[in-house]
Amino acid sequence: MKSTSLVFGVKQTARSLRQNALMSLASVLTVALSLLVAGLFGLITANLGHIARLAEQQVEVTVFVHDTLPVEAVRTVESQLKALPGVTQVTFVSKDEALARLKAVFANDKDLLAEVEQQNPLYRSFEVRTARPEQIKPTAEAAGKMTGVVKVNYKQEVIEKLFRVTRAIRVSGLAIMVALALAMVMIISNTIRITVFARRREIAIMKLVGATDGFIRWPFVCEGVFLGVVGAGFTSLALWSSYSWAWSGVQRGMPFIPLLPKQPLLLDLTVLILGAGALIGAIGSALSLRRFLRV
Amino acid sequence: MKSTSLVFGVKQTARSLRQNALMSLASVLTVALSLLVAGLFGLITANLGHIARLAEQQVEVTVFVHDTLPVEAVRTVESQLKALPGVTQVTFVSKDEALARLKAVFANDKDLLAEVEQQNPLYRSFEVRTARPEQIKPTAEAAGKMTGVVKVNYKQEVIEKLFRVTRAIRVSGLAIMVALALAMVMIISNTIRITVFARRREIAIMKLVGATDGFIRWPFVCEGVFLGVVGAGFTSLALWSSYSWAWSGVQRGMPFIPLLPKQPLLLDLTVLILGAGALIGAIGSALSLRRFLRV
Amino acid sequence: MIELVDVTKVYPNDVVALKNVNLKIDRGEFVFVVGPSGAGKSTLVRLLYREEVATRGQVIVHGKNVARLRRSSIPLLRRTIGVIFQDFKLLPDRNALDNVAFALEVTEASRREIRRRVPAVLDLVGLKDRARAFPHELSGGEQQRLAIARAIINGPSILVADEPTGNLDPDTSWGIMNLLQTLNRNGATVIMATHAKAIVNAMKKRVVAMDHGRIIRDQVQGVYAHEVN
Amino acid sequence: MIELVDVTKVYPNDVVALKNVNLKIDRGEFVFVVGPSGAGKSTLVRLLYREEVATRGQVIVHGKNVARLRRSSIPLLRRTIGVIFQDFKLLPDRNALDNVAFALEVTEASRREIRRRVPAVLDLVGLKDRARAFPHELSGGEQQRLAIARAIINGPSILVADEPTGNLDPDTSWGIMNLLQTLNRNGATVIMATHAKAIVNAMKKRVVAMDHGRIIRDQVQGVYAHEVN
Ligand SMILES: Nc1ncnc2c1ncn2[C@@H]1O[C@H](COP(=O)(O)OP(=O)(O)OP(=O)(O)O)[C@@H](O)[C@H]1O
Ligand SMILES: Nc1ncnc2c1ncn2[C@@H]1O[C@H](COP(=O)(O)OP(=O)(O)OP(=O)(O)O)[C@@H](O)[C@H]1O
Ligand SMILES: [Mg+2]
Ligand SMILES: [Mg+2]
Repeated sequence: MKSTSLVFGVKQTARSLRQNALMSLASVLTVALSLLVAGLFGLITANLGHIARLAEQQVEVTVFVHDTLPVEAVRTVESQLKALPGVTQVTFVSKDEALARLKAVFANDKDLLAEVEQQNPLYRSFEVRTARPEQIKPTAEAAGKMTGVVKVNYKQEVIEKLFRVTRAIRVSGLAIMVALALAMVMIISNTIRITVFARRREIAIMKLVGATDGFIRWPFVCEGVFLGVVGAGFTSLALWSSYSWAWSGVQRGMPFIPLLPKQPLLLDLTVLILGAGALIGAIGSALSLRRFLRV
Repeated sequence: MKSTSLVFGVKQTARSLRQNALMSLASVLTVALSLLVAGLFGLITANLGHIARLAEQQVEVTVFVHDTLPVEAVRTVESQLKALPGVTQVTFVSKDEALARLKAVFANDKDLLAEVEQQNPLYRSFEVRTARPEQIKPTAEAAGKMTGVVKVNYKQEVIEKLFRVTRAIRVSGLAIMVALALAMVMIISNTIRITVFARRREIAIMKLVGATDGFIRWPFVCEGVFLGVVGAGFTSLALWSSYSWAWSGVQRGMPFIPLLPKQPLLLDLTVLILGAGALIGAIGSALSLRRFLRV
Repeated sequence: MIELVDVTKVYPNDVVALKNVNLKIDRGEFVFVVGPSGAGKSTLVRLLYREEVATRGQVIVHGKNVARLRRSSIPLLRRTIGVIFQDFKLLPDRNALDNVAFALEVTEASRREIRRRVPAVLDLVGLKDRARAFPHELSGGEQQRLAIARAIINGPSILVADEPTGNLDPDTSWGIMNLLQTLNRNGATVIMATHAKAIVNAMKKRVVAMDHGRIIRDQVQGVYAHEVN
Repeated sequence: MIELVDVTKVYPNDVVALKNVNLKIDRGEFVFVVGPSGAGKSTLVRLLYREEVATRGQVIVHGKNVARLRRSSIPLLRRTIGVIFQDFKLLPDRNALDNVAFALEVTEASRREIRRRVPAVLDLVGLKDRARAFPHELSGGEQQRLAIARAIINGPSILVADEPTGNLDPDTSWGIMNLLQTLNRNGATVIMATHAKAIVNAMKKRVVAMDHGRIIRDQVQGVYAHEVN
């Protein structure tokens, strides 16, 4: 491609955008809105996934050790626990600390607490966390067989509920994201198809005057990329500001909900969206053109 | 409008759809996808709202009564509680039942339980539910002042967290829904605008031959309604089957998640979507035409 | 019937297409408008059916100033004026039959009426065989004849023909001219912008000659040009 | 240079536009193609630059069967053939200058070349003043001249003109004819479909007369028609 046709391509893109301002605007808007919807749900899915992961990581096995077990043996249990596959964190809870926690939970139940406080019936324990939720059960079983361990606690039912819910969130979130992304790609390429269709006579004329397919395609692809990128730009701005807004809102009002930090999330998403916009614009234009180039 | 132009309108719509098959298909697809996205998130928002409402209704005030209070006095407390504004449910919990519940919670903590069981330290209580979560606090305060009441429990912090979360879900769900609906209306009307733009020369010719605005508008509006309704039809089918699928999936795998029953939800949504499709199609066409009718 | 009073037309890009034009055409006249390319012939006729509006001056048709017409009355004006556009202006997504029928449909004619008259008019311009063809499937001359058919289907009281024989061979051209003359004899006012010297010279009708937006000659039983050679 | 061997063209809707046409045109000839509306003149010339492909028979241009050309070679063929389309086929979103420049741009001519030649050609057809106007802002004749300018800008070795004077007044028509003749003298083969009897008769060039898809007369130094009257 010689420089003339490059210059021509750019000039032609600019002209076409100007001449078809209304159509261009409509297309940009459609692209922007479509990407916005997809991006928004990308953010939501990412955060739900994050929350689900954190929730899963909260799940722990509590390993109680006998009151009579000497400190060295307790140490042994600790190192055995740490050696188990998948174990990421082992925290020791002393008798006093266990009591303090109980107090916190039953803060209103003074009578019960008074009773318990007289002679602390609570065991020393280890709270064990694993990398992946599936490792909870084997860890609990292994811990149960260690010497000095009285009993092992883990809320099987709750864990399973939690797993099922988080898995459902992940799967459906991803499914919705994919469906949405597909839908949006289709909407954008539909829009491009319609704009190309509206100019099929022009395309035919160009071919009759001796233009090659590539020569005609080039400005259209430029235009597609331009529309895609401008749309994506608007989208990124909107996502950036709305996520920042939601993020500080949640930080202030509901600090217990752990949202993903703004960066690198937003940066990644912006790159993704700009790329998607450009790509859909380019490919959409090129594909839509094909049938009208057969002149 | 005479019958000729009615017949003409329908004929013209059919012709236009046939002649611009590609464009029509693209438009229908865009409408369908847009409505699908909006509808899907309508379903999700409705269910999240439903779950939030149920969660809020789970919140209760526990009113403990003195062990020494005679049964008749307990009855009086019960009827006083029932008479409080907003109270929907009052359940009596006997000493034995309270113990049974404690056992369930501390199932693994045999030592503690044995101790408690020797002399049941638990009070008789009433579990009181209110119609709206804001009524929890006044109810608790009123109950505290009743004779024979030892203390009143309600998890202030949890409740407030819950409220904040459910409110956030409701507000953001609704906001996303509205934004989405707007975005989709814009996408659809953009699509229509582009298709009308593509035929602006035809419209000008019609006017020059002596057609009135109404005469030209009518087939376009018909076409818009047709595109809208067909797109909405596809959408409804897709929503209907995907919700049914998700619903039975959840029923089977996660029965603890309370989803809204399929009917009348889906029926309402279908009516809404068909209406929206037709309306956007009609209004979109009519508005898009305006500037091209000035010939 | 038609009167232009001191009409000037300046297009948005500052092209002065008509300069102080005065013209009066009576009911039932047959007028040729001639002049070199770009003289303002098409602009002149476009004012009559209000495709364009005069920048200055008045255009009076059927006794009314067309610039002052209410928006809703413009279609009514246009239905009384059959126009053969220089560039045909056929509807690309309708076949020949429907293109002609359209001009009747807009007047809310009955379907019987439409079924009766459309084929008759197509026959008149020699397109009976091509009734189902779309404009892009027609030859240049066939498109032109289709445009003519559409213009006359309504029995308009004014017929504006902008270069109606540009794509027609002499024989077909004369056929069309006879048709226009018949319509004229039946009462229609005919205004025809044309370059067809042979036709103008042979017909001996009123000739309005234009150049650079001015009327430079208005002659009863005129000729295409006063030849120098 | 150009040869049609037993060419038949049937359009998709079963219209037989050409029936067993045989024609040979040598390099540098000037040929008029005449005949009534719908005779097949435009179809004939459309085969040359492969807007249409013959249903049967061979169309040979520059020694090659155009039906057999690879897809990528078609643009190269078209660049050697300047076409004045009967319906102009101007690009509606480009002004006059850009419409002409486009035909040079597709050949990847240098920008200097474009800036030099385009205004010159516009001047040649008398459109220097209207260079910035869009097609819809041009009169019918101006559009036609713009189409002519675009066709000749490349210095094509074959010039196909389909009714190039249909919207032009006699003076301008003769100007264009002189232009075509000059190009012809400089080596271009000119094939012109036309109804302009006066021009055909005056030029005394080869005339190919068609009717109903057949060549009914092929005459060196011919006339528009053998008049009966
Ligand atoms: N694309 C097409 N599809 C179907 N039929 C066509 C098509 N193009 C032309 N025809 C038909 O083929 C015949 C020859 O058409 P052509 O355009 O070659 O005529 P022509 O000699 O150029 O006439 P004119 O002088 O009116 O331009 C006509 O009857 C026309 O209706
Ligand atoms: N829409 C427009 N915008 C701007 N200028 C225009 C427009 N239409 C016509 N013109 C210019 O006005 C002048 C008169 O044009 P008009 O179409 O009336 O000429 P004409 O006499 O019909 O010519 P022809 O015989 O070539 O059709 C021309 O110079 C033309 O370029
Ligand atoms: Mg004109
Ligand atoms: Mg032709």
